[in-house]
Amino acid sequence: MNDNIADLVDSRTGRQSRSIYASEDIYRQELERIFGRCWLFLVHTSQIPKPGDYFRTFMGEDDVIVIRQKDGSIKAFLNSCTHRGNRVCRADRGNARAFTCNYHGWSFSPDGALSGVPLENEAYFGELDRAKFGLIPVPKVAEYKGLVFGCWDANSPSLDDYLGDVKFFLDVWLDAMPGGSALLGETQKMVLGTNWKLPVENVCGDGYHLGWAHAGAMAAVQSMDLTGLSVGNSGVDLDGGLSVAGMNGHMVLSALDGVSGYAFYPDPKPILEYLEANRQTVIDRLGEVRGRQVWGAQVNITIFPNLQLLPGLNWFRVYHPKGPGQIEQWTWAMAENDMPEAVKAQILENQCLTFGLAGLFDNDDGDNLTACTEQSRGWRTAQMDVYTNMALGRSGKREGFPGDIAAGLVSEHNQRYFYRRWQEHMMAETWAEVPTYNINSLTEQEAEHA
Amino acid sequence: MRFERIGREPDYSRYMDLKEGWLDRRIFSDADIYEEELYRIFARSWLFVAHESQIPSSGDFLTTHMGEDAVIVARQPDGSIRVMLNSCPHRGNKVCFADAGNTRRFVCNYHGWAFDTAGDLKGMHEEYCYDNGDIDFKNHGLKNVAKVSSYKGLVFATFNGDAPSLEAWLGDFRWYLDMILDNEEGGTEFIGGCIKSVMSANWKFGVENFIGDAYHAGWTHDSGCRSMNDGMPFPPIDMENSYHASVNGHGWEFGTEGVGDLVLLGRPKVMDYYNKIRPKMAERLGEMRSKIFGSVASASIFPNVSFLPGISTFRQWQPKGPMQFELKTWVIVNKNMPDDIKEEVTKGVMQTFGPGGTFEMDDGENWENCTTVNRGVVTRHERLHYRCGIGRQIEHDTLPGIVYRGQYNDANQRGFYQRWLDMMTHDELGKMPARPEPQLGNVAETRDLPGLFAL
Amino acid sequence: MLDRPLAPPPVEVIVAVTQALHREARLLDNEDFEGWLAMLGKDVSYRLELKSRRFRADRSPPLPFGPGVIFNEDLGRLKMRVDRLKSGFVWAEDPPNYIRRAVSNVEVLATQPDNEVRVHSVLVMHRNRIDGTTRLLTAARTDLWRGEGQAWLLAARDIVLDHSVLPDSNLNAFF
Amino acid sequence: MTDTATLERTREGTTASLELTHALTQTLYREARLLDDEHYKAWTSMLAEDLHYHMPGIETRYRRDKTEQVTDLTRMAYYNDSKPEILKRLSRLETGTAWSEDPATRYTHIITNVEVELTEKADEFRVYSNFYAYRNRNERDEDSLIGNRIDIWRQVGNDFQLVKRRAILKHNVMLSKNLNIYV
Repeated sequence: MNDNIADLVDSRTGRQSRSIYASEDIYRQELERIFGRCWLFLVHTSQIPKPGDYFRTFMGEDDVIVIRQKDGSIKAFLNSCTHRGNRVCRADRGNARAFTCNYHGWSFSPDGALSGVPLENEAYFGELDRAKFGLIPVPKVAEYKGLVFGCWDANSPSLDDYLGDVKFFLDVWLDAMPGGSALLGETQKMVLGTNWKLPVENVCGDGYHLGWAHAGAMAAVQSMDLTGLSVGNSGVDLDGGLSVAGMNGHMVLSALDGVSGYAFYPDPKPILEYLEANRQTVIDRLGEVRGRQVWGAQVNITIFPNLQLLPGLNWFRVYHPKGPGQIEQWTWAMAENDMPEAVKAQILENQCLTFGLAGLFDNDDGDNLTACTEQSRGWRTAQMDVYTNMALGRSGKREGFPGDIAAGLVSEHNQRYFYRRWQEHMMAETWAEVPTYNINSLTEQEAEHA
Repeated sequence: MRFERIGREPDYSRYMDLKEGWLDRRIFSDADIYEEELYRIFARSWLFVAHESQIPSSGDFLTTHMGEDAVIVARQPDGSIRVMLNSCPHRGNKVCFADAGNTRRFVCNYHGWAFDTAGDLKGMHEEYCYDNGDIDFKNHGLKNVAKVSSYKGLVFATFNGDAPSLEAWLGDFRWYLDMILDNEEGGTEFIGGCIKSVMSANWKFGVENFIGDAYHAGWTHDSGCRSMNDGMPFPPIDMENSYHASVNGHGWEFGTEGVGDLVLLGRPKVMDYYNKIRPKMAERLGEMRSKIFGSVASASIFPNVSFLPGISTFRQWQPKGPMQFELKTWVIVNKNMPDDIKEEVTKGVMQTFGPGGTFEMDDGENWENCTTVNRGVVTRHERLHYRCGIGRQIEHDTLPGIVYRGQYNDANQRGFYQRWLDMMTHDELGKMPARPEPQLGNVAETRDLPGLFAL
Repeated sequence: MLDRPLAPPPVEVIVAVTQALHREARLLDNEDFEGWLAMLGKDVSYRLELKSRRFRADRSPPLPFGPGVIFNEDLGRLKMRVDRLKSGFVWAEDPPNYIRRAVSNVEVLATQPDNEVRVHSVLVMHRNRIDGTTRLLTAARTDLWRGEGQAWLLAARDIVLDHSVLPDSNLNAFF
Repeated sequence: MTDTATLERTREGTTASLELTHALTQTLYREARLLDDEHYKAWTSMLAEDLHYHMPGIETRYRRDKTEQVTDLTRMAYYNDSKPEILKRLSRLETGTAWSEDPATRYTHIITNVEVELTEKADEFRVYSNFYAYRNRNERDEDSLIGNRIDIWRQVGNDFQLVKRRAILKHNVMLSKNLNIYV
């Protein structure tokens, strides 16, 4: 399989075999080597504020419960009873003092301990070693400024090292304002007949599709009062933004105008006032570049493998794989806690207009992703290639920013890095074989490679 | 018959340690293991196919499945019963699309090949188009299974010509089976019709639940117990006088209080009926069995039949892939019961263990989640706990089989998975150990019903 | 919601409102969006929510801010959505998806003021998609309709989907 | 033992008045909404004391097979219930321990093709209808039950009570793990 994987992707020329979107075998290996190895997003601390608050999610296809502990820490467990394997929790979220299995009534406390066994004396004569039958914990759970991640692999780098340079951009949402960040509202869940990598690559780097695929949505929002904001990505504007990669597999697209994230708002006034009023605070906290240029701009951040957050546009999304040809897409709205309620309300309202389940933009993407997946399934098509070779070899370092950077939002620089990271993980037997590269460790050869 | 597969030959013993009391979850979700089960278990076991009362007259038939193979079960003019593949030897089309009925011929829709109820090819559409020598009618009938046999109304069949006799297969479990099949003069019958439903669960979860899992009843079915018994919860279990008994992978868990299942049926008239015949039952079956009948109890016949003595539901878990089965539900009653008692039993079963029943509704949810949660690659490698009551085996004067004291136990489940492992690892069934060695020899009450024959 | 008003509206009103619902479904099926917009009140509120599953006994307070809103529209924003559909650039709708709406269980209940009625109905949306498959969406609707002259106009609609995970790749459709 | 006497169509051309048709149609819709919203107390108040609620289990059989599958009450049935029996089933939900109903299932009953007829009894009416009942639970569990119903409704004051219902599910194998629903 490893040799095979080596042939499937060539990130130097920007080529991928379509079989990576269709093969069942490759998918199984992804579950093991990518989802079983990487740090995966679990929950935002704002979603489970109190002890006993829990949130159900997936790590790959494994069903997990993430629970706030009495001491305020967060733990995660497989959502599966150690007795017969039944799901112990079937609600999406809530607050619980215990999780009790429907089948035989074994109950588990929020710290995962087996706390109750019906008829323990009658049936087990008190001989059951409870300590051995707690819920199976996710061995590593860590938080970065509100974002909680979990990882199955004992040999993985720390979350801090895993994120590496991308924290520079994450902080633009997580740490711009003193109050920190939050996710708003319920989870919007949708089934999409696409391989999980296609939506990731779409948002991690594909500025190219915007003007075409979303022409209808653009036409509709252009009837709004844009108050003269430059979107910067409906044409090729090499000065308007950056494609940043080379950060341990994480990618960022960023406009540099400090306001374009709110370009699609019918009435951007309240948010512009908020930006204006707090601009200096953010510059003081994050410096001139991030405070003036990035905060408020459209920024797409992709945390490898399946998390994407877009401060500015304010949507936050996780893709859960469900087989090679299907995902569940979970979306929330993002906000800063310092935002006035009216601004938060506006964010929610505009999310449902643009990137919610029935959003004007979102409605354009689903069918493209689905068809790309389906068109890779045929015996002949699966042997064919697809290309991410736009603007090859035009990247480098840029003052004030981390990463290997290509100019503008329309290039395929980030996608190449995404598939390269995918290949590195798929070929590595263990974490030790997965290269680490942040800007400072990027060799010349690697820079050229990109 | 020997089945050879080209696929992998894993060491199945690494999926469980029954002395320690654990199972690997992959046996509930892995597609390769499932394929192997179809060959090694379903193609080689004696499988329940019908109750004789479902096809009383010559030409009566029903269709069912043995593993995933579709078969026809048909009553012959001489009263015997044949079981054959429901597939035309010409192009493989199904030849019978009905669930049940009466016929003289099974005629294929495609080219009109016609077979009698024994499966013999009798003719076809435009027969003249075959030249002499093109076709040998004798060798192009519906493929009969290797053996058919019946025990007190229950008809079993097997694809395996080397299978031991049905008597040996059931072994001393017949001592227990007689409690439902022979507790009254006249034997048993099925109520007309069959209710079928589909669950996204592995077939073994249903079987193991009925074979020994009294433990789930008080919890899973708290709501069902309370609704059927005027708000009272599941009755306390007398761990001294209740048992698990396992024979060759079949199992029966039971109390000896005589009323528990009858109470949960929620039909006082049925309870009265059994109490009335109980003295006679004691004469037929002996004191011990007349005390067991009607108690809190459940049972399974290896590999895929289950029933509740007293509650009278009788069911089969038909495998449809590693993560799906089709559940067929019937009601079994004594032939000599008056009509109004039969009606009470039928209504009681459908109110408790039909798809809309107060008990059944909670089971499916559990089995589905036990199965589907194993989609996760991390989850499916975790073990499950099957150790309950592991040290409570006893010798009992009256009760045959491997007997454990105490109804809350995983003993029968361990017995079932031991048999599963035996079949998965033995190429020759003859070399498979009896578990345990027969204790009763020829069970005195065993008798043959007309229609018994073997090919 | 359980309380039935003592005096049901006149049969004529119930028939007229039921006809309005059927007409509305037909206009949408035929993609006559202008015709549909004309059936909406100027102050129309149009909402569709997706709720997470919680245990019945869960006492935790509702989420701090806003529910899982998929549509939360006024007339202007609905017009904006229609503008997009009519822009000619919505590739996901070209060739068109065939949608058939079955409206049923139309219960018309009296309310105050007199010229308004509360209407419960259920909707099955049968959506034959470009990929050849059919998606079925079912929803319960609670409406407020207002009589203005001869016409009945939709003043408010709350839609609750039966699904917790949307089984389709987009929602280019109105319920 | 068959039970067809009051369900069979007795007279042709006994179509009910517009008002009556309308009132019964609204009653069916209200009943469906109560079931959707799990208002079972309110629903059972719409059931007559002498109710008979029947949903037969139907096998696939050849046309020439004259076995009476629908009206023979001695055969297997999903429901063959009196009102107390229905109440007994529903009492499961009041125990607080019906684990599989928590979190709740989401239901929609779609009732259509409503026809109302007069019967030989002045206060009882025969109502034909079709149902499409959709269920969604857990993440993506979903199924649809489709079939037709023949009811007898009795006028009691200004309201109607369900006296008889035969609901015929058009499934051979029910494509679901249970039937936690009334149609």
